[in-house]
Amino acid sequence: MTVTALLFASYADVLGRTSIDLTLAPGATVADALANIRALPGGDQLPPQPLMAVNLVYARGSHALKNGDELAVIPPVAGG
Amino acid sequence: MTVTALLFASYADVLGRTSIDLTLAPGATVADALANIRALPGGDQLPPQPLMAVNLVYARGSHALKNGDELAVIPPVAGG
Amino acid sequence: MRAAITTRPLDVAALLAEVADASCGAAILFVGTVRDMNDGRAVTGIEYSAYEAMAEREMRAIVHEAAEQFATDHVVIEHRLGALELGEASVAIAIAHPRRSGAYDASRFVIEELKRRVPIWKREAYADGTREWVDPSGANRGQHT
Amino acid sequence: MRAAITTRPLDVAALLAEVADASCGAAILFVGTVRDMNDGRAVTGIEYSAYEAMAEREMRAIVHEAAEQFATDHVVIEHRLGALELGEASVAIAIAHPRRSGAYDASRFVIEELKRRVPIWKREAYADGTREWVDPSGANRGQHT
Repeated sequence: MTVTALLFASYADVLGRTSIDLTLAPGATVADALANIRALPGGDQLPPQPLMAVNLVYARGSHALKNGDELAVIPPVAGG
Repeated sequence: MTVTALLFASYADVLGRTSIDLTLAPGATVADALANIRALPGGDQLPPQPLMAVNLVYARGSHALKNGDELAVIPPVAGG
Repeated sequence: MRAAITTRPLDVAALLAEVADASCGAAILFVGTVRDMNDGRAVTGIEYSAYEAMAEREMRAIVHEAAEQFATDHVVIEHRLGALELGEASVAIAIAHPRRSGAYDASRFVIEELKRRVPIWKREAYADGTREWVDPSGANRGQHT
Repeated sequence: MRAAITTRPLDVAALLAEVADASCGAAILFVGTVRDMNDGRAVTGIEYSAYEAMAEREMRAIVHEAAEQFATDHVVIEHRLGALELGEASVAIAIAHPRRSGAYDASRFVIEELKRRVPIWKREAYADGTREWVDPSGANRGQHT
């Protein structure tokens, strides 16, 4: 299945891109997707457990992904 | 000595006036002045210990008045 | 730092602009307005009056106390007097502060002190045609009609 | 109730007017602005960016939570994105409430939740020409340059 991963702010900087199309095995979780992202150049600069969201909602690493999901890796937020 | 007493809001209503010139003995206190006001028609409707001020500053009953002081009897405040 | 009594409508946006400063990351504007209900009675308007010289003196004292206690010079209060209609602003307090916690704390301090000690009074007009001096202390409730 | 992301300058007085209601005796406007100093460094401007769809969703959720928790429908948030100069408003929160304690508590709730969970980021520009992503958590301090 295919999942789109979005990167923002400092995380987009370290990976040099703002989105990645990931091809994952059926049943893959948010943590699995993160491991794939971490294997990319610059991915080792992500913190061990960044905030993640699936389809605009914060999600845990154990969350099972579905084909077409929008995954986001969320740097420390700094609004206001 | 002479002291001007100012009345406001509900206290002006019960005494039917907004200021009173009081003639007091030398050494008279705020409490003495209040007793004079309370003896006027309607003065018995003032509470036992209203807030008082002398020359724009809150004052106790024991405060000694001076000739020309501006005394004020202050109803419960309701600003804001 | 400024405190003023006025009979004109309050320009609350101007107060916020007055306290704005590049050293401050937070600004808070508190606006007190005339409510259509009080203690279950339908209110049609409020008339504010004051011992003006003392009220301005106390308001200035509160501004200075807030500035010292919360470490900001950017504090302004205006209070309106006269006959106000529903929804009109009776008081506005603008604070700017380097940090938001200081801005909230200073704003709350100013309004609580203003309500506690500034000699201002209000007479509410009710839908049934009566008017009554408001006594927030409740000490003389029912005495002033 | 409303929450919005915008790239235009915030019209904070309009937000206050938007929440005004005759049933409310208190209105509070919180404005976050760009400070000229942060952590001892001279700041010359801030660039805000966001995961816009999720940020608006979280802001709407916060507005609804505040409305339920503090019993008022009169809650509006706007957050600006893009390059902001010193003193410009990045966020504005307007609350009207029947009573001032509810207005203060709701306002504080909204800004704290916004800072805790809305996916918005800021990159400060400093007087020495450098830029840095701000990490209020401090977890990655020094990592992002």
